[in-house]
Amino acid sequence: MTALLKLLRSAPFSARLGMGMVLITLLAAILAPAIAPYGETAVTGDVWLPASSSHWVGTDNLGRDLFSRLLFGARNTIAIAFLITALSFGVGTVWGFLAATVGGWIDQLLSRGVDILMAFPTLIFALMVLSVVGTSIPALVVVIALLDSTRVFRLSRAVAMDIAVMEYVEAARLRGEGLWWLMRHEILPNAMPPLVAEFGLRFCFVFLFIAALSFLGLGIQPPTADWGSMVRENAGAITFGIYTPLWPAGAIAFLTVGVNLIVDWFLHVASGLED
Amino acid sequence: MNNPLLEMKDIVIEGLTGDAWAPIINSLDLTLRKGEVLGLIGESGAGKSTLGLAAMGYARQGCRIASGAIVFDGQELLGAPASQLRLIRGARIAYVAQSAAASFNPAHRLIRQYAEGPVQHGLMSAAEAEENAVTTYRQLLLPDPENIGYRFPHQVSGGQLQRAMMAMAMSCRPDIIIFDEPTTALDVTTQIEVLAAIREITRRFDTAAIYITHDLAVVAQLADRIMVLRNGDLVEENDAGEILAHPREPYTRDLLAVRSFRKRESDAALKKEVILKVEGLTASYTGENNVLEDIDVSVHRGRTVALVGESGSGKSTLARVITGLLPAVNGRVVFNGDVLPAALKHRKREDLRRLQMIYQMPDTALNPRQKIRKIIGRPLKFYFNASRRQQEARILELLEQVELPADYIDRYPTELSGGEKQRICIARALVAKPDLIICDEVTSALDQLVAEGILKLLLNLQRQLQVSYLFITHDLATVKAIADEIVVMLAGRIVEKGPKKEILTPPHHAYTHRLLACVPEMDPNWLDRLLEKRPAA
Amino acid sequence: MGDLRPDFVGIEALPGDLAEAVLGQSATPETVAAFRKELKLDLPPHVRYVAWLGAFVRGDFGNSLANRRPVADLISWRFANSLLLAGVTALIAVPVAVILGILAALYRNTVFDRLISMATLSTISFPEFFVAYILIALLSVRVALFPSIANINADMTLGQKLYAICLPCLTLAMVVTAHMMRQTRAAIINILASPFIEMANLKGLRRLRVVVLHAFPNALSPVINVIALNLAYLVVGVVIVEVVFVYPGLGQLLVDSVSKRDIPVVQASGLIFAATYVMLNLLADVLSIVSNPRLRNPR
Amino acid sequence: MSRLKSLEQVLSAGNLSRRAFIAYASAMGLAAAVSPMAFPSKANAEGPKRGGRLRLGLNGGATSDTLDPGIQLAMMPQVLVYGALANSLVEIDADGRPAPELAERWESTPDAKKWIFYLRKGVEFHNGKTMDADDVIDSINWHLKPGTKSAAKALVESIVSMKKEDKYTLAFELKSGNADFPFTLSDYHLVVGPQGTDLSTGVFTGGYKIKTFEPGVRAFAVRNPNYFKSDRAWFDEVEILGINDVNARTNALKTGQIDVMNRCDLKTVHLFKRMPGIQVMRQDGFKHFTFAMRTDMAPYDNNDVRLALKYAVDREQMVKTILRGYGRVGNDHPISVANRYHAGDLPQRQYDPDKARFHLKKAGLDGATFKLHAAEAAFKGAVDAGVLYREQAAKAGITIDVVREPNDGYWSNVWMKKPWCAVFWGGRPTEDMMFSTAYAKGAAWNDTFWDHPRFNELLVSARAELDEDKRRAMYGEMQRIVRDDGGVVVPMFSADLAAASDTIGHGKLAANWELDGFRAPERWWFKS
Repeated sequence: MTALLKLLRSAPFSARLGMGMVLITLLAAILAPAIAPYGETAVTGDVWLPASSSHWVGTDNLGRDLFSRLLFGARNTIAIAFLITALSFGVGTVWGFLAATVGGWIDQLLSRGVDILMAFPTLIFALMVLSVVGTSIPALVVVIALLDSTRVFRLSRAVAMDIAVMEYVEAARLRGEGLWWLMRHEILPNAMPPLVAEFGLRFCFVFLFIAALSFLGLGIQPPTADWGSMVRENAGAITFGIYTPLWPAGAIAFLTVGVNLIVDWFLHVASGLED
Repeated sequence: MNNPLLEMKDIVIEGLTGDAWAPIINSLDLTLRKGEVLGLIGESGAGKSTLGLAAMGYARQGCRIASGAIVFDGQELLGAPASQLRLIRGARIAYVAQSAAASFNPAHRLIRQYAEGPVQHGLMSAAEAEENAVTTYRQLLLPDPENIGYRFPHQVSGGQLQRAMMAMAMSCRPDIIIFDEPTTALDVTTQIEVLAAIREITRRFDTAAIYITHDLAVVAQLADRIMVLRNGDLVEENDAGEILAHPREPYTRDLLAVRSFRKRESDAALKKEVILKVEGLTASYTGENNVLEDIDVSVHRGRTVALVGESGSGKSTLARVITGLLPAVNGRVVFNGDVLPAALKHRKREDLRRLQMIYQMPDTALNPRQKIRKIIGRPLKFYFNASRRQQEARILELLEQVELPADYIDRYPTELSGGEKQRICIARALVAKPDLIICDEVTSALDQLVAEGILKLLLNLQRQLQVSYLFITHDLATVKAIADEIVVMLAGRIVEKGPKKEILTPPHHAYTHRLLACVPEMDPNWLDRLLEKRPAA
Repeated sequence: MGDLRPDFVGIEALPGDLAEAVLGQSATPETVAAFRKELKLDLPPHVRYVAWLGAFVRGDFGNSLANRRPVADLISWRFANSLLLAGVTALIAVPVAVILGILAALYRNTVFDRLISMATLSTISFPEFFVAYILIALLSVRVALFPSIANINADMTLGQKLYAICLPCLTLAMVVTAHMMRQTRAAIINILASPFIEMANLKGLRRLRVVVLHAFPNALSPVINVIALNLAYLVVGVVIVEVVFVYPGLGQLLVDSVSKRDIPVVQASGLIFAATYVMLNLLADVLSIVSNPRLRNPR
Repeated sequence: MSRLKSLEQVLSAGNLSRRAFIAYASAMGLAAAVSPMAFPSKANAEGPKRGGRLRLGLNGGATSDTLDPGIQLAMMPQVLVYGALANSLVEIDADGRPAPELAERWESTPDAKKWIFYLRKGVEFHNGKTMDADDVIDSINWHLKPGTKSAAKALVESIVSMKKEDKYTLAFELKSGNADFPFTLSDYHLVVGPQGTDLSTGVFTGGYKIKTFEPGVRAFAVRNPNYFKSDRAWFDEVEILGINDVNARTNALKTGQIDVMNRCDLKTVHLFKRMPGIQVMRQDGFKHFTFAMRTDMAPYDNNDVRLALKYAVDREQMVKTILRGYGRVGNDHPISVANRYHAGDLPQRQYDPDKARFHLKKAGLDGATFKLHAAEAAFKGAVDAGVLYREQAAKAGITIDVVREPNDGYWSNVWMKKPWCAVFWGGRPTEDMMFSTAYAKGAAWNDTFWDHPRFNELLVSARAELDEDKRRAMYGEMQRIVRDDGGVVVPMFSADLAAASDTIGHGKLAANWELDGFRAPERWWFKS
């Protein structure tokens, strides 16, 4: 814990900035019900009002308070994207580690299977599956997580391959340790830095991906506030010189940039530790 | 003599640890005259490479030359603009790195990399430079000098590559060459060729050199003057002969005395039961070419068998076969009277416990994310199902046995030095109460003084616990120190084996002889004598 | 051929079939039955799969279920369009990304580097369709430089086509350039930590020469791989951009066919996607091998 | 396209020669975007003017589209086939009345069972053949051939026999009297093509001939010089682009890449109206949204439950929120103001929580929960409408549980299966068609499974009634019956919004289908 604090204190400006950005977003998400002036779906005024004292950043395409929607959107966007990413990492790393640790035909089977899955564009695949199972949030979470886990599989397999040849893993094998121990105690802790970094990046990808799905009508369904859908719902206004959609898009960029800044620093630190 | 070619005064170099700058080199002075070879010696962390690079006005990432003066041929290098430094680097001061394999750009042919310096410095045309390269290759006795330059680095052997790098360093005919441990990564037999090449360069072109090494015996062959460094401080500086003959400081004396100890012969006299018997072992990675051919080795209880050979001789493969990582094609391994199943997964936990292993690189042999408590405690739990309290008691006992403080129990491996890590590895092996420990080059990654400590520890433990060692090494000094019996391997076969005394006393097998002859001795004239005896290659 | 199965099974698993999907609310039981019979949807899936596979092996992609036109006709010109869009984008994006990546690595940690990395970070931080809308708003509505839809057709000359696809190209280029540039920079910086780069520096070489001639050739393999991935993405993953700009490419066809359950079209385009992906990866592997002297020149 | 606009201004001010303009415009690559308005012709400045290329950007195109008049499912082929390439015997005029097209006139027996149609003479198909009665018979039989998938099959099945009296006279005998038979023949499926040809090749009698048809993407047609109407089909060329994304359509119209778009974004239409150079066209047609209850299932078999739910919806708010004001409130029956016999005197049902509560109590279902199944596939905003309904009903103490269904398979798995669900109706141009399709006993799409003897009786007699006033009374009564007893909540009729460049001229817009009854290419023109 103290080591973590020390690490945080040694962070460069860019990383601190990133942490600040993520922290603000998280606070907004957590405190949304307390600080939002209006409800998530309450229609409170005319459509696309400019910023004013009653609507800090104006209203959206249905006359809902954009600021409140941004706060609730943070909640939904982060929660859903986090859930998806966590699930995809859960699945991807277990299979990836398994493939790397066991090797042989199991590795071949898993890798080729993932290759086939990856050869089909993710978006199309998601479209197909979602158009079958419907676009409820649980379905969205499971489908995207499983599709995304192919990429996690690749990374965790590659990382675990490097670790599995280390002598401390060999030592554990020679001791007679089982597969689960090897994966859980020998490989996982050492695979954490690249995986954590990838987690940040995939997290960003996930909510951009949800935004893309929303664009095609298969993402998070209205009236749930989610930044991607908010951009989509309001995007038509841009060409009329109304810049409302810039806010949710800005929020997405804000969080993405924040996460990326932290990830950059984290990767830097992690690579430094290896030296 | 004339003015010094290079004069470094009051140099302070700092390194970044965490977010603070800490000194690596404390106020050192260094002078180098034309044609002089200066040896910089010290253990890792002494700051010798950092000092050597500073002579070029260069500091690695995370280092900075904080203060002092570096005057080369009348020019101040410290604080000089990059363009000025660029004119000097490569052209007037050249650098030879420890690992030629890593320091050659894998994407370009050797001769292109040779020519790059002179052409970029505007000294000659590409054609001239290539012609020049061939001449230099010939002078450094590289085979096929006309064509070797047109190979890629990975197509050339380690010793040849190291010589090619020296040739490259010579390409601009520099005034100074900095050799940074140029032979450390090489086998003893190859080391000789490289040393000969350095001797050739410094003598023929009257080039000044800074020779950085941790091996006093090696530097003794080349240097006119030696500086002994320790933790960024100068310990002692004197003429080479003087240092060897009359070391003033205790530290220097320790360095000189390294590995002069011998295992007591009395132990070796007693015949004991056979713990491990390897019979007619043949092994292969691909199923076609055998890496091991018909190996027979026996290890007795409480005794040490040293397995000697150059890299690629199959010693480590033998260890893998014995441990079950690589199932043998033919032959069998008898351990404590039972034939062990060939594959690891078929072996009983009890057999695994009684056969432990220690690795060459303690860095990679310890999981950096586990505390010592877990590293040593896990086998206790795994083999003996020890409770938390039993584990703690036993770990503390072991830490004492391997001469480490008790509070290390809650440290991570990264917080330990190399030697300390190796002691943890030994503790981890011992905790299983093994009958046999396979030691795979356990000292070769360590500084000599540290290595000596490890060897002494291993010997003590053997006396106390009657554990047997199968000791794999390429270093004959180590063999001399620790072995009861010696097995010499070459290209997957056993060349010669027997009690230590027998093997080390002439007449030797030809290969054993060559190995022994190549071990540097603490004698400034050893290299000259050796080269005189050898026909020119 | 192994790649075909998942598509087929995947689509087969969709509830409802083409008849219902096409006819929608106007599907009466009678017309649906007629539709199915005509399209042989009433046969069991494995029978149809075997028949389709047989025809495919003979080079016959079959007919679209929806409008009974040959799938090959339906797909070929759209695929050509997708390739045109991807090709032009790649022509712009790859050199720009590589050059920017090299420059960013060269001037690492300078204002220039930070500026580029912030710029690329922001472009990948926005949803693609948003980037597209912004470009339309700026370059098409506000300043009438480019058309806002890229509805190219066979009657157009190449010049007209190129003009029409300016904005989609720009959108895609911005997105993929950012990815490729960041990867190129990272790969080069990774190489810059190698001992041979230190060696090159100590030989007194210029920084540009060190980065371009010493670091870059060794970073080629990851860069090639990332380019291949991005090109695959360009060809197959441009659905969103195609929708925004009404570009008649393969992605839109596939989305349409999935929603209409037009199995032969989905299978054929899925196959093309998979083949493109595999080809590009293969190409990347081959290029990686060619660019690696170790593999090119065995001992 | 402001740059182009200013260029045009320069040109019309006479500062730039026509030749120079073209050179400049094509150098900019804008040749395709040059509107014909840049070159004022000598034609009179007010009325319709011949020439130009009409570029329509339409939502509702799919790669599965065909030119087969039997399978016309999407707007793009509908506008193409019915609006540009082909004609029916009868067309619907701007006032919703049947008007002669390929038929010059018609007459019927008093029971409306036998009809004689006199065909226009000298009408030529695109392939040069002259149209006669055989072609008409063949074209109608196209929808009856074995294995047909035609959606018009049900329509033409009411015809017992077709007889060619002479080359240009055709006698129809119907199963039962149908005063609206001319309406039936105006259906967009029932276009006429040459005898013995495949009707899906696009050869018809219309004002334009097909040149290119790429389903879902683009269709291109050029003017038919031999068109039999001289005051129609004003454009030289018609290009229809499939643009399903509403923002893309909007942008394309704004930047002058298309001249007309359908289905404006309700969210931006008020901004669109303010833009110079754009006209927004509103049509109050037949399109309506319903919440259909299965009257054969509890609790919806109890009319008090139905009435309770009908009183529990605030129609005004629905129109305001879901349609953003672009629509009209419904009166729980499917007949639009655009229909001829719309019962304007029928009192509008108001939102009345008290009455709702009363009826629910009467049904003995206080505190019951009603599950309303909805998906966006039902109609745009259906889920929002459901949520809104829930809140409105809550004020009457009625609990509605909105069940969101997957879009996919909505029509096969939810509609006509679940007891209460949201439904989209495109509407029908005649009362008879609408009622017969969805309210008559046993009708295939009777999604309320409603069976009202008086209604069913009226439906048959009104159909055969040729007397206007009697018909009006009958249909009025039927609307009242559906309103008070039927299984549907009809909260709103949705208006169609299209937009066009203000260089487009048009007359009064017909309400039967979007874009002037699908006939924009035929009826509209570029203003001088």
